[in-house]
Amino acid sequence: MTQPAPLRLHVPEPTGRPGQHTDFSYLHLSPAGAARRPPLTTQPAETSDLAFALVRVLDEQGHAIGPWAPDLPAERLRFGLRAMLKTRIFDARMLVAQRQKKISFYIQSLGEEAVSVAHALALDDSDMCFPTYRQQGLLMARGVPLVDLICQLLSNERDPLKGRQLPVLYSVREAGFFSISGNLATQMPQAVGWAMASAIKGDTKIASAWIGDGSTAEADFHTALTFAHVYQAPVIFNVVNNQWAISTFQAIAGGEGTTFAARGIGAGIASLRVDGNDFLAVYAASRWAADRARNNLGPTLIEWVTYRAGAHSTSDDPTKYRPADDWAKFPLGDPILRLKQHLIAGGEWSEDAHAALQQELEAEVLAALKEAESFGTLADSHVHSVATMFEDVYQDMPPHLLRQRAELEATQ
Amino acid sequence: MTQPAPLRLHVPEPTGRPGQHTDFSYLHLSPAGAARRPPLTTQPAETSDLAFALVRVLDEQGHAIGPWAPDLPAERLRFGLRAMLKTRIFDARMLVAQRQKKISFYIQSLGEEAVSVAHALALDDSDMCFPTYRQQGLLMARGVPLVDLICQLLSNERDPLKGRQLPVLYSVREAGFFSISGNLATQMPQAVGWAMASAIKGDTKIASAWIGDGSTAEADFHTALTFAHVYQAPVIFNVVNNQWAISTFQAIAGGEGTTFAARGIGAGIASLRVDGNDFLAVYAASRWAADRARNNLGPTLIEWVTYRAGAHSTSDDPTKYRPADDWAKFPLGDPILRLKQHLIAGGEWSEDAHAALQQELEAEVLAALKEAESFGTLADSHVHSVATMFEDVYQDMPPHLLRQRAELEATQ
Amino acid sequence: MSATTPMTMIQALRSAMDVMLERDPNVVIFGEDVGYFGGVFRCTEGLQKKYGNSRVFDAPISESGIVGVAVGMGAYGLRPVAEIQFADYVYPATDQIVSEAARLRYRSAGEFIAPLTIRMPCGGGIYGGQTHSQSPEAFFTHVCGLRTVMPSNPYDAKGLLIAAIENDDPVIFLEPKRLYNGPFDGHHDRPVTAWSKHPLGAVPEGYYTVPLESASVYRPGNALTVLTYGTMVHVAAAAAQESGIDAEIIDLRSLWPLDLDTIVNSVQKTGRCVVVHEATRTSGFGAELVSLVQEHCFYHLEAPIVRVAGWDTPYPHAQEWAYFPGPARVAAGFRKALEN
Amino acid sequence: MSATTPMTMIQALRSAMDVMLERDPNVVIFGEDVGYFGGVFRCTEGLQKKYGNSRVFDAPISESGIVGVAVGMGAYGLRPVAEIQFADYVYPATDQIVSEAARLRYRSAGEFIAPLTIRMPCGGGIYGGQTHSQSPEAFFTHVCGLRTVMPSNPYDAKGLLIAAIENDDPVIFLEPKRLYNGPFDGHHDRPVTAWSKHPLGAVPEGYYTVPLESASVYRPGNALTVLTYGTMVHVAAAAAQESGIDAEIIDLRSLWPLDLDTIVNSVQKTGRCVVVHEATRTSGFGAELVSLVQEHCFYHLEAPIVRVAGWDTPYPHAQEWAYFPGPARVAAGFRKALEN
Ligand SMILES: Cc1ncc(C[n+]2csc(CCOP(=O)(O)OP(=O)(O)O)c2C)c(N)n1
Ligand SMILES: Cc1ncc(C[n+]2csc(CCOP(=O)(O)OP(=O)(O)O)c2C)c(N)n1
Ligand SMILES: [Mg+2]
Ligand SMILES: [Mg+2]
Repeated sequence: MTQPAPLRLHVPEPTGRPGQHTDFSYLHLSPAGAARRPPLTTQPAETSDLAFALVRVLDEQGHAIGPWAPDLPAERLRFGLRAMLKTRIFDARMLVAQRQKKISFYIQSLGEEAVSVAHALALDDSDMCFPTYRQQGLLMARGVPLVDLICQLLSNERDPLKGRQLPVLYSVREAGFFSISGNLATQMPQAVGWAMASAIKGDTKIASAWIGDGSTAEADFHTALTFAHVYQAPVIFNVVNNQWAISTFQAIAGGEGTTFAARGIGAGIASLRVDGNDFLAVYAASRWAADRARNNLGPTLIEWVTYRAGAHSTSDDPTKYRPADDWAKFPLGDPILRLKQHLIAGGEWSEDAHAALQQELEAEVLAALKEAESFGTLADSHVHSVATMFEDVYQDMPPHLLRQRAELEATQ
Repeated sequence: MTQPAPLRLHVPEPTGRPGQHTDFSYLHLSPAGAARRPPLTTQPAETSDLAFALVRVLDEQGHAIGPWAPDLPAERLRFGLRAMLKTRIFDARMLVAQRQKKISFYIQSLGEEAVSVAHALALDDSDMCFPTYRQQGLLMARGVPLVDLICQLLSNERDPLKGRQLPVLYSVREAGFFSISGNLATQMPQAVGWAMASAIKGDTKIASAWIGDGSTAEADFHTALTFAHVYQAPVIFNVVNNQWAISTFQAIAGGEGTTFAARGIGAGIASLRVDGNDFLAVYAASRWAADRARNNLGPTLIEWVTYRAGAHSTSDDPTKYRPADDWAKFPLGDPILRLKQHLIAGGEWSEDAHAALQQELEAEVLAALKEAESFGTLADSHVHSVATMFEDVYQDMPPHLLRQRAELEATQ
Repeated sequence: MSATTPMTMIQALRSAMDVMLERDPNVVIFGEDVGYFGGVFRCTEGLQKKYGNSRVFDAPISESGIVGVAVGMGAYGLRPVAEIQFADYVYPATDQIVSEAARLRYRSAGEFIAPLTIRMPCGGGIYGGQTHSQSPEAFFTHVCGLRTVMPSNPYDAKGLLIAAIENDDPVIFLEPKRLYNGPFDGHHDRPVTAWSKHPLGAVPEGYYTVPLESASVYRPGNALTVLTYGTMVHVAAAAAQESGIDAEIIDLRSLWPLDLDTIVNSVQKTGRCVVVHEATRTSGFGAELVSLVQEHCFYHLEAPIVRVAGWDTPYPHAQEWAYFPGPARVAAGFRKALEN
Repeated sequence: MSATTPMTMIQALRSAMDVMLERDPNVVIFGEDVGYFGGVFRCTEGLQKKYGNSRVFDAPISESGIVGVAVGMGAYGLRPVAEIQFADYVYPATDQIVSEAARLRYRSAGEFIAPLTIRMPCGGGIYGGQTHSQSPEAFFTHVCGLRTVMPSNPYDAKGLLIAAIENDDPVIFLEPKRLYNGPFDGHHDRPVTAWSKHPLGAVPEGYYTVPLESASVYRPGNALTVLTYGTMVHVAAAAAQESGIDAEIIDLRSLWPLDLDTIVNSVQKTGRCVVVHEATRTSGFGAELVSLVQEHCFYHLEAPIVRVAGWDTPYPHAQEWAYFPGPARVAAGFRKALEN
C-alpha cells in the first residue's frame, strides 16, 4: 500500500443544531404494515432484518395495517389513551409545581407515553418492570394512586420513600415497579436476575427492563444482554431511543450506521425496531416479546424509536443544543394524537369525548396534587423526621447508627 | 393464551465432558475458499454474513484457495512458521521449567500460535498490540530477545519488570507490546484510546487488541466496541475463541446460537469469523482489518476460531472438565502442521528442514534459558532488591513511601 | 450442635453452602467456574451434582453481571451466594455493590432488599502477584448498608457464612486464601501445618451460626491489644509467641458493623494497641480502627496506636515476603507499642 | 504572574483547561455532555468551539469507557482530562482507575504511564439526593499510585488543575459542586455569597500552578487544629467565627499524597485536632487523618481527635441539611475537642 494519509478522529454530530433544521432521514423509516411478523419460536439470528426495519401498524390515516396489527378491543385502546393522557397531564402539572418550587426536580415523558403505557397493557400485573425515570406511563397504566406519587415528588411526610430519593425515582413494589436507581443502566442486569429467579423457581412471572439510547453505552446494558442470552432469561429489554441523552445525540451512544436493536442480534437475542409512537405497534411488539418470555423462548430486545419532546429534566434547556422545533417535525408524530385519530377513524372515540376526558383528568390530577400538598412539601419542611434517615440502612440498626442518631438529636 | 408452563433456567453445557466425545458440529464450519472477501470500504452491517461464516484459505490438502488467499512470499511464510514453532518450543520448555519450580507460574498458547504470529505479520512494527496472557506469538514474531522474556518468567534480577508481575504478564514497549494486565478485558478500551490518540494526532499508527471468548463477557469488551464505533477508531479487536475459559465452555460466555463476531455487527463494526488455525486466513483477515484501520475506514472485529489445546495455566487440570482427547479431534487441526503442509505442498519446505529448524530453535531456547538462569531465579531469591518495591508507584517517591521503605529496611 | 469433623477452611465453606442449599430452597450459588468444576479453589465442588444446575451454576466472566443479577434475584426473594474468583477482580462490580446492593433497601424504604452474600478469596502469600493478592476490605467498610466479614478459621468460616447467607443485608464475605488449607502464621519457609491440628479446625457437620458483629478474643493477654482479622490473626499469634509479648489478640471476624465493646474493653485493660492488616496501609480499615480506639479509649492509651500493614504499593510478585507483614514486622509493631 | 480577574470556581476550572489546551497540544478533554454543550455545570463551555472537536468532545455515557480510553491515550502520550458528570457515577470506572491507571507505571516498571486527570463534581448541598451528592475521596486515597486533590476556592482550583494536568501520575480531581458559584459556609438558608467578594476568587488569567502535596493554612489559630478540605473549609471557618473558637483551619488541597508537615506542625502547636469531611464517617479519609495525627503527635494531644463527618447513611434528599455537617455540628466538634 502507498503511505497512508493521516488518521483523523470521527466525532458524530446530530443533523441539526440550534438555528438549523434537523434532517430526520437518518431514522430510516419503513411504512406501516411493511415489517413481517415472525413466529414466537423464531431463532434470534433470524430477526436481524427486523432489527434494522421499523415495525409500524398505524398508517397516516390512522388505520391499523399489516401483520403486527393487534387484536385489541376498543375498550383496551380507550384505557390506553386515558393512561397516556393522564401521564401527559400529570407531567405538565408537575412541571408547573416544580416551577412553583413545590417540587425540587422533575422529569417529564412528553412524547414517549406510548412506550410505557402500551407495554404495560401487554404484561401481566405480576410481571416486574425495571424502569428508568421516564416510564411514569407504567404507573398510570397500572393505576397507582396519584396522591402516593405526588407525595414522593413533594418529599413530604407521606412520601412512601421517606424523602430519601429525588423526585420521580419512585419504587412501587405492589404495582410491579422496581425502585428506580439514579445510576443509569444498573437495572438491566437486575431485571435479568429477577427473571432468572422466576425461572429457577419455576414460576410464570417475567421481567421487563427499560433503558435510554444514551445509557446503552453503559456496560450494564451489555452485561444484561449476555446473561439474558446465556440463561435464556424471561426478560424484555426496552431501549427507548428518544434521540437524545441530555445534550448528546444518539450517535454518541453508537447509533450511527446501526441500530440499538442490532445490539441484541449480536448477543443472540431476538430483536425488533419499532415505532414507539404507534400505540398499536408498541402493544403488538410488547405482546410478542412477553409471549416469548413466558413460553421459555427467551429474551427479546425492542428498540422504541421516539423523540424526547421536552427538556431532559427541569435542570435542562434543550434549546442550547438542538433546534427548538424538532418535535413538531419529528416524522413519527405524537403517540396520543395518533391513537386518538385511530379510535376516531374507527368510530370508537370523538373530539368531544377527548375534551371531556382531558377535563376529567386535569381535575383528577389537580385534586390529587391538592390532597398531596395537604401532607406538606419539602419547601415547607413537612418531611419525614430526621431520625428516619438512619432507618433501612440495615435491616436492624447497628450500634454505630444508634450512636449517630443520638448525636444528631443532641445537636438539633 | 392458555396458562403457561413453568419457566425454567437454561444453563448451557458443552457437547462433551470427561469420558465422552465432544461433538464439534456446534462450530458450524464452512469449507476453505467459501467465504467472500468484501472491499475494504464495505459498510459494517454488510459483513453480517461473514460474522456467521468462517473465512478459510487452506484446504485439506494444504492448498490456498478462494478470495482470501493472500499474496505472501514463501520467505514470509517460513518466517511465520519459525515464529510459531519457536513459540511452541518456548512454551514447552517453560512448562518444564515451571515443573522444576524455576518459574512460579506459566501459561502456554499451544494450538493457538497462528492467531498471534500471522497477525503480527500483518501489522507494522510501530502498531501497538494490547494482548492477553496467551499472545506470546506476537513477541516471537517481533523478535523480542528470549533472555529478556525468560528473566521476566524467572522474576530474577534482570527481570525488566523488576519482579512485580506474575510470569507471562510481559510489557515490551519497544516491541509494541502493551503491559499485560491480570484483570481481564481492561486492555480493550485502552487499545481504543490509544488508537483514538493516534487519530487525534493525525499519526498513522493503529492498535490491535486481544481478548478470549470467556472474557468477552466482561463489560470492558462491549465498552471498547462502543467507543471504537462511535469515534471510528483505527483498532482491531481479536476475539480468540479457543472454546474454553478455564473450566467454562464458550457457551457460558454467550457463544450459543450466535458467534462472538456477531457482537461487532450489533455495535456497527465490520466483523469476520475466521479459522484461527489457518495461518493464511489469519494473515489475510488481519491485513484486511489493518488496511481498513489505517485508511480511516474504522475498526474491525475478528473472531478467531481455535482451540486451547493445553491446560488453562499451570494451575489448571483440564481433564477434570473436558474430554482429554479433544484437541486431537478438533476439526481445524494444528496451525503449525497446516502451514508446514502448505509449504511442503508448494515445494517451499521439507520434513528435513523442519526437523533442523526444530532442533535449532530448541537449542536457542535452551541457551536463552541457561543465560537467563545465570541472573538468578525467584526460587534462589536472586530478585530485584526489596527497596525497588517502592519505586514507580508514583513518578517521584512521596514522603510516605520514603518512610515505609526506611521502615522496611529497619526490620530486614 | 451436631458432631464435629476436622475440616479445612475450604471444606467448612463448602459445608456451609451445602447446609444452606439443603435448608433453604431460595439459596442459589453461582460464579465463574463454580458449577461443574467446583471453583478454582474447589469451594463448591460437588454442589452442582447434588443440587442441580439451576441451584449451582457457572456464570459468564463478568463480576458486574454476577452481582447485578444477584441483586435482581434477591429482590425476587432468592438468597444468592455469588463467588468472585479473586477479590482483586471485584472492581468491575463496584457500582452494583455500592450503588445498588448496599442502597436498595434504603432507597426503596424497605420495599426491596438485596440479601446477597458475595464470597471472594483475598490476601497474599501464594505468589499471586498484584492481581491475586489484594485485600480490599477498606472499600466495603466505607459503604453504608454493607456488611463485611472475614473469618480466620474453619469453625468461624462455616458459622459466619451461614449467618451471612441468612442475613437480609448484603454481606461481603472475604476468605483469606492463604488460610484455605492451614493456619498460616507468616513463616512461609516452614512446612505447612494442617487445620486438623488446630482446635478451630473441628467443625460441626450440620447447621450452626457464628453471629455477625461479634469479635472473638483469639489469645487473651495483658501487655497490649491487637486488633486484626483473617490471616493476620495467626501471624499476630506467632509474633506474640516469638516475642514473648503477652498480646491480647482480637479477631474481629465482622469488620463492619463491628463489635466495639470487645475492642474497647480490651484496650481499656491493656492501654496499648496495635492494629494489623495485610491491605495497604493508607486509608485501610486499620485507620478506622485507630480512630475508634482513640475516640473511645483516649484516656486509657499509654502510647500511640501502632499500625502494621501492607506497604502502600501494589503487591509485588518477587518481593512478596518483604511486602507481607510477617511475624517479625508485627513483633516490631508490638515493641513499638510498648515503648514509653 | 499575569493580571487577576474575579472568577467563580467554574470559570477558574475552565480557564485552567483553556490554558492547558493552548500550551500543550497533547491535552484533550472529554466526558458526557462536555463538548458542544460545555458540560452540565458548564465547566467546558466554549472549549470545543475554540479547540475543535478532536481536542474537546462528547463521550458515550460510560464512565468505565471514559477512563479506559483515557488510559490508552495516556499510554500513547496524550494528557487526557476526563470529566465524570458526578462523582456518584464514578463507580463503573473503578476497575480502570484502581487496576489500570493507578498501577500501569508500576506493573510496566515505568514503560507506560497514565498521566490522566479525572475531574468530577462531588459533595452535597444542592438537593441532589443520594446519587448527586457523594464524596468518594476515601476510596481513591486507599489506592496507591493515585493522587487525590480537592480545591476549596477558584484560585486553588485553577492552580491545582494545571498542576494535575501536568503531573505524570493519575490524578483524581474532586470539585465540590456547592462551591462552584460561591464560598458556601453551610448556612443554606442565607443568601448565596459570590466568589467575587472572596480574596481567593481573584484568579490570574494565565498559567500558574498550586503545587500538589501542599496544604494551606486557611485560617491561623491557636485553640485547635482543623483538618479539612473542599466545602468544609468554609463551613469550618463559619464555625470558628460563630463559636469564637480560635481554630487553625488547614485546607489540605492535596488529600493524598499529602503535606504531613503542615498538619504535624499545627497539631503540635495547638494540641487539639478536629477532622471534618462531608463523606460518610466510617473508613472515610478522616480516619486516615486521625491515624496520622495520633501517630505523629500523640504526645502533644490533649484530648481525643474529633471527627465531624457525614452520617453513615446514604445522602438523603429531604433531610439533606440534617445530613450535611453544617457549622453547628462542626462547632460542637470544636467544643468537644476543647473538653478536658
Ligand atoms: C452512571 C451515570 N452516569 C451519568 C448519569 C447522568 N445522566 C442522567 S440522565 C443522563 C442521560 C441519559 O440519556 P438516555 O439514556 O438517552 O435517557 P433519556 O434521558 O433520553 O430518557 C445522564 C448522562 C447518571 N445518572 N448515571
Ligand atoms: C476481571 C477478572 N475476572 C476473572 C479473572 C480470572 N481468570 C483468569 S483467566 C480466566 C479465563 C479467561 O478465559 P478466556 O477469556 O476464554 O481466555 P483463555 O484463557 O481461553 O485464553 C479467568 C476467569 C481475571 N483474571 N480477571
Ligand atoms: Mg435518550
Ligand atoms: Mg478462551
